[in-house]
Amino acid sequence: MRLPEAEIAAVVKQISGSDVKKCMKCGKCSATCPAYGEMRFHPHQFVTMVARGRVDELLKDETVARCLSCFACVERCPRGVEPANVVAAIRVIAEREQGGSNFVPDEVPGLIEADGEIPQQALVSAFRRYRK
Amino acid sequence: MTYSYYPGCTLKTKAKDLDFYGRECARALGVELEEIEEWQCCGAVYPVVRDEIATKLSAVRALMAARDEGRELLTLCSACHHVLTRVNHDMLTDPDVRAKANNYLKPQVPYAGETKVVHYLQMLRDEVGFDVLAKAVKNPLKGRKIGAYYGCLLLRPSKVMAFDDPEDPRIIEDFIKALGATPVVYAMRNECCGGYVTLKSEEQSRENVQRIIKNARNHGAEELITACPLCMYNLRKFGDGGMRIEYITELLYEALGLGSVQEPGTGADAGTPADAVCGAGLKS
Amino acid sequence: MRRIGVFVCWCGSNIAATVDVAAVVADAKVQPGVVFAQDYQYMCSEAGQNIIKDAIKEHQLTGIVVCSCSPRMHEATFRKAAAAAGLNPYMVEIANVREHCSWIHKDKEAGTEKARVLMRAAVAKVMLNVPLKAGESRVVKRALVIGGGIAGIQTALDIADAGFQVDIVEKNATIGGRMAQLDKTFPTLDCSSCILTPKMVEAKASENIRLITYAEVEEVGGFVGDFKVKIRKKARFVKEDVCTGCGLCMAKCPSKKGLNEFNMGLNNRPAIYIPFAQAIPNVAVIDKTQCIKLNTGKCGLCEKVCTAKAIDYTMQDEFIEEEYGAIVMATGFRPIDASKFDEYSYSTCKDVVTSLELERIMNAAGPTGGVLLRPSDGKHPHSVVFVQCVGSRDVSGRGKPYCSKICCMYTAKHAMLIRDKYPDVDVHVFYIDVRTPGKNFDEFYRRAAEQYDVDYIKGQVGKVWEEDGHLVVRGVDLISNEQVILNADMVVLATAIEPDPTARKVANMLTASIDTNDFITEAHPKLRPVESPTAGIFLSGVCQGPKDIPETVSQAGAAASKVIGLLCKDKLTTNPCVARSDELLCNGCSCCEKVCPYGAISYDTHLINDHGVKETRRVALVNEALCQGCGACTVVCPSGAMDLKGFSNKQIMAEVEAICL
Amino acid sequence: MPVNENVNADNGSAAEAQATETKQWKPRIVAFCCNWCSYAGADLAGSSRLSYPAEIKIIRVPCSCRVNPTFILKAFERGADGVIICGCHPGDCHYSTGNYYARRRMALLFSMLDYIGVERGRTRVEWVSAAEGARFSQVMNDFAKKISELGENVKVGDLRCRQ
Amino acid sequence: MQAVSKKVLDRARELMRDGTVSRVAGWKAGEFFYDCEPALFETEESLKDLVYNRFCAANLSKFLITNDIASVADRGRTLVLLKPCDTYSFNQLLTEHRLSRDNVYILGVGCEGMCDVDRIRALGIKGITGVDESEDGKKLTVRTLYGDGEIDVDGVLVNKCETCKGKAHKIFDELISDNEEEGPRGDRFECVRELESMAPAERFAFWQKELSKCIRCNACRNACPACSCRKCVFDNNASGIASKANTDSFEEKLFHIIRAFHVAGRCTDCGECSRVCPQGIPLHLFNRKYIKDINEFYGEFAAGEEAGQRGPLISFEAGDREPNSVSDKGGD
Repeated sequence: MRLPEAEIAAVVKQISGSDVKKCMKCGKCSATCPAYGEMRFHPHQFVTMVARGRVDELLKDETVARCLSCFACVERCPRGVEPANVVAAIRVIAEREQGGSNFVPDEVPGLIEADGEIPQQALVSAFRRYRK
Repeated sequence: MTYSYYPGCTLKTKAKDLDFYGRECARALGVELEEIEEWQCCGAVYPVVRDEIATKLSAVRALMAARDEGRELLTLCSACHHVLTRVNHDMLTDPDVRAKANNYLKPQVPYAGETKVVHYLQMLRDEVGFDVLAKAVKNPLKGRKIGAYYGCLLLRPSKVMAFDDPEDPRIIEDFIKALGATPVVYAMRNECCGGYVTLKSEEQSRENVQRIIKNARNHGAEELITACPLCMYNLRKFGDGGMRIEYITELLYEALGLGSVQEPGTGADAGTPADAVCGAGLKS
Repeated sequence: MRRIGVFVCWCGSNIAATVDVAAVVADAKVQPGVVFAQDYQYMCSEAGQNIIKDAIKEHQLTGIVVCSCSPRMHEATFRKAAAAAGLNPYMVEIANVREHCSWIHKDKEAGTEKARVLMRAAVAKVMLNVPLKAGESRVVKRALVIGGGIAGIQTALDIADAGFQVDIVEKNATIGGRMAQLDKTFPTLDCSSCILTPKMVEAKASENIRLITYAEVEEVGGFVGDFKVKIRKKARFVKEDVCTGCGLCMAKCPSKKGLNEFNMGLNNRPAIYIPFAQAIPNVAVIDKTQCIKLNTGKCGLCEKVCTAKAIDYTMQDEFIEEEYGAIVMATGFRPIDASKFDEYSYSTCKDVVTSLELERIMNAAGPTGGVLLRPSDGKHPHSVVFVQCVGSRDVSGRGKPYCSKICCMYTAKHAMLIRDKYPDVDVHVFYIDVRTPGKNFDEFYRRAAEQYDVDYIKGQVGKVWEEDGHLVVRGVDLISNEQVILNADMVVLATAIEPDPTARKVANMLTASIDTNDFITEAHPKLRPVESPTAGIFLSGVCQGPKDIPETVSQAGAAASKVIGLLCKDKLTTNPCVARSDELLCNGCSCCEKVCPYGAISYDTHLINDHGVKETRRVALVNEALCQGCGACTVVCPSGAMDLKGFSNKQIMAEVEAICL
Repeated sequence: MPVNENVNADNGSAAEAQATETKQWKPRIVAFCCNWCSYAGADLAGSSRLSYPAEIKIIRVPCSCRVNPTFILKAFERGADGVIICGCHPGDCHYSTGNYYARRRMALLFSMLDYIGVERGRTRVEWVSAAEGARFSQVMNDFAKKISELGENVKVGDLRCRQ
Repeated sequence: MQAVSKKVLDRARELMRDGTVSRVAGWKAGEFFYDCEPALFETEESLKDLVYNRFCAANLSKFLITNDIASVADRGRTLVLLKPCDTYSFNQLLTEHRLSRDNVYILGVGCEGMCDVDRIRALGIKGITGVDESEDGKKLTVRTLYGDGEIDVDGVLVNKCETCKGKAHKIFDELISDNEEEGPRGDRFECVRELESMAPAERFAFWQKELSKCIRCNACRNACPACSCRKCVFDNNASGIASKANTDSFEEKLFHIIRAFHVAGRCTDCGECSRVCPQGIPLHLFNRKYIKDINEFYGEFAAGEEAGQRGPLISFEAGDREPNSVSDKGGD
């Protein structure tokens, strides 16, 4: 049984540790985001939508994986909201919910074949970030 | 001074240069790096969500190992430094994480964040001293215009990392200066290279890297240095080739007059893809 | 025999909703000593006060307890009512059953029980109260204003106008403050110095005003009506009464590398300098850190060229000691350091400037003669981007949690002035909210957007960097939901303002309370906005909180009127709750004297009759006019000779016992 | 007649149930608050409706330096389970220096109480300004929680005075 | 010590004779030779009873103020004999203006440690009639009804002398002493640390046991030179703590804690409270705790080291430690 949307939003708030109510809607997170163009929803939208309990659309969006976890939004947010943590929480919940992964070990040999220089760090990160 | 040293998996495989030259230089500077026994991969990314404990445990083990030796824990890879520092901060400040982690690991003496995690650069600045380092330089890199590329993980979030001013950092510039070269300050040095997203979207990384390299070049940089294997990968892969990219330790090795550094790809960095996966502990 | 009356206020439903007032009354009636108890909807109303007065008369009450709101609210009201009914006003105790009880508890039973206990404690205390008589103290008919900006100047002018003497202490070499640095003022766009200079001149000319510039308050003693202040007048190395302000020394001085503070360090000034053309006093000052003569003993050029013989390298700091009846804090503000926000590249790019720097660039007396030029290469800019809220409303620790209040308006002013003077320059303003509450303020901002085509973008800037000889601004437009990247020749940061760093030190000397942002706390945010809770200390201008010029001037006038009201009095009634020493118990050990912050305790050796034994003893004496009633002496006194009226050992113990019962 | 007598009647049974509960131990806590900062901070907590347990009763003193250690010992003797002293932040004392003296006295007293075996944590000093209503409430909640954890003050309570 | 003793007695007589002083505050034997108590000698003739021996532990500083000798000028100067530790108390009383320096002539008398007759008896020695000292002062020959025996001085010292602060006089007009440079003996805070290291419940039990012995005789208060109040708060109804009898367990704690707090920062650790306690309660453990805390929290401070000091409880530093750091320092 899937939880109601509002309750999932509450889980997002809880596991992200982010106080989304502190947001004053200045948009600095989105102004600073290097992955802005790659993502359908932008950091400030994540914060606002989670605050409003509207997480379903966010959970469906695959471009959430494009967040670089560069923490620039966390660093520069004047309100200490930590938008990247909200994005991360959405991604984790989406992966847990769907049971699937955006990245499977089967992909690795192909990637390495294509580019032998890929460092372990990238693979491990991708596993951690993209898998359940 | 002896440090417990945490190389991390990438430094054992793809980034052997970062590790090898780092150890050589430390020895030359009279700093002892003792690799901790049976370390495990730190996980490469810090698990931001609060309900993850298991993914923090290998970092806690490493921190605890250093604590048991009574030493500070030295890191070289930006990602490892990031993960270890943040997990340590959790252990220090978050009673919930602390209780759970100790519960899992059941150490003889519970761990509460006592270890100090030190990056190689901080060791050079605070333990060796950049002034002493400058005197140890046998082969000053005169005339070379070098840009520091910090990336994200060393600097942010600054409240936890406490590495340097997150928006106008100077530690690598001071390092470059100590080696006799001219540091080039450019605004993009703390912007993301694309990180692991490169596996999903090369385009995104290419765009980021090219913006960084353009900005560095516009400010007069002729080469870049970094402490992160993933940054190195992205910068080399998506750079235009005209910009030489090196690890901080390679530059240091050269300046200390310990020998010349081999060209990228031909040096110690070699390994099979299988090594990469196994070494990274992905089988678990 | 004590006859106590207890009065329980409902405060409408404020108390009655959580406290069963009838139960409190019933409980009061059975307390020993209580002969009368009653509740009423509003005890502070006239009808309520009449209930108290009538009961005092009818039941010959010797003391009363009012269970009501905080004593900080209505203690004075009820004391007056008691006095009107012939009861000594200090025979009144308040049980705070609103702020400390009904308002914070939801459970009525718990609330009622606590109200009972608080009532009992107050009854226990009032049983031990003794009638007190307030004393009198003098009022020195002179005021001190700390800070010579527009706030201080206006306060001083108004006080002087009422016929009282005022001293202005200004830490800089000239009065004028921040307003002197501004080019134009909103929303009228009149020239700042054109309206400020006449006030500065007036202050100089006034017979009642003494300007003590290049000086700082060093020590403050005393209390309302009778402050004793020591002022350090820093050595100027130029005789103030001799210098003619001709400026020849400035021209000849070989040490010209000092940063010109008046121009926000955008250009240089010599070691000997007059801060700006309209400075008052129009007298030079030597920067001793920069002067060659003072540092090496060589040079002395200024002395040679000075025809008035005003230079004196041997000058020392001087101290002025003066008495004042009232003190006004007008210590002003400064912009925060923009290098804390280096994502905007303030530290590394010269063309990223703060708003106050732009004021100087736009000003005819500024470093560029009033021509808008890029600081990096002196070229005309074609595009200017303004970033608002740099460090304001910031709780991350880098900035200030409050709104700096003036930035929206001055940014609109800057944008409008640039567009007016240079129509070829594109102006973009990144804003979070445009806040324009003020007469003609929103109209002003709309004019910038509508008539002057200033491009207002709702969203913040994330990063500014330099590329190919211009600046690149990456921001967000939240309305179109786009990340925007703009090229700009200049970026102007509307940095937050913060209280001047001297404010904390001065406030501590004055024992004026200060908030976590270092703004001085007012006695009441709505009803006593220009007074500090410390009697005799008044607040003028930004030291109390961010405000613009019209607001500063009105507050300055309000502070002045409070000062005048105080100085008009010949005597002040003093707090009778002061320390008292029992000479029969006193050991004469001097411990109390050492901890008294007011020097209110002295010693006398005289003949004591201790229950028939006559002895000459050294005993403590309290000067009731100086004692402020803190009670520090009572605790260090080992023998318990020293006690505090109104808060005696026995009274507090009685409260403790009533609470713990 | 108070209007809310009806409300009382309605809640009769609930109140009774609670009355039986109150038979259980409830801490007694005395808070000494200086008039200028902490008492005003308590007022602000009240006007901001920030609750803290009703077991805490405030005694107004002009300054934290007015608090004689004997008051604290007296409170314990009379059955208090915890005593907290609140004053202006160091440096902000209305009387300039009062809280500095209080700080030394209380440090020594607290150490002595510990020395004779009284549980640590039954006494506390907190600096709360007039502007810190929220902090006042927080401090009181924390202290009440601590005292509840410590339980009844059997060690120094004067049993004779308890009846 | 016998050599010093003789010189002291001679010099006292001399000073009286030549009119330098009008009286002598010293010690006099009571019923037994070891019951030496403070006494005032108004005539040269009476000085025959003046003694200075191993049993003159009493601190004469307090004696001066209880008799108001030193505050009255028109009675001429008084000679007072002060042992090194007594001079601290004298200085403290000077600081507190309880004495007039001009009215007193201080003869600093050397001391090698006072003996506790109870400890001699505890060795099983009964019927003591006198003692003689060995040349080096380390041995005592105890004469008894049943014969003589030799014992070590070290084993029978008064408690306070076991941890002597040193043999230097902090104030004097004239000195008769041959061991002025001798430093402190033992660690006076050892006993405090021992107690501190116990579990809270053990400490509580310790004090419960010790203080339950208190009979409220006020001997400690009467002997204490810092308890110099003209009227004690415990005797003063207006203080709110005037106490009754020792009816319950907390009352003594209250009394002793308040007493210790009243003298905190003023107590010179003269040890008289414990010495005079008929019940043998180690009251000095309270005072030493305060002294130890003061030293640790606010820097070394020895009350009475010199006259005119500003005590630690009437001073402060902006960076002083927070009281909670004292109570938060560990779990309970």
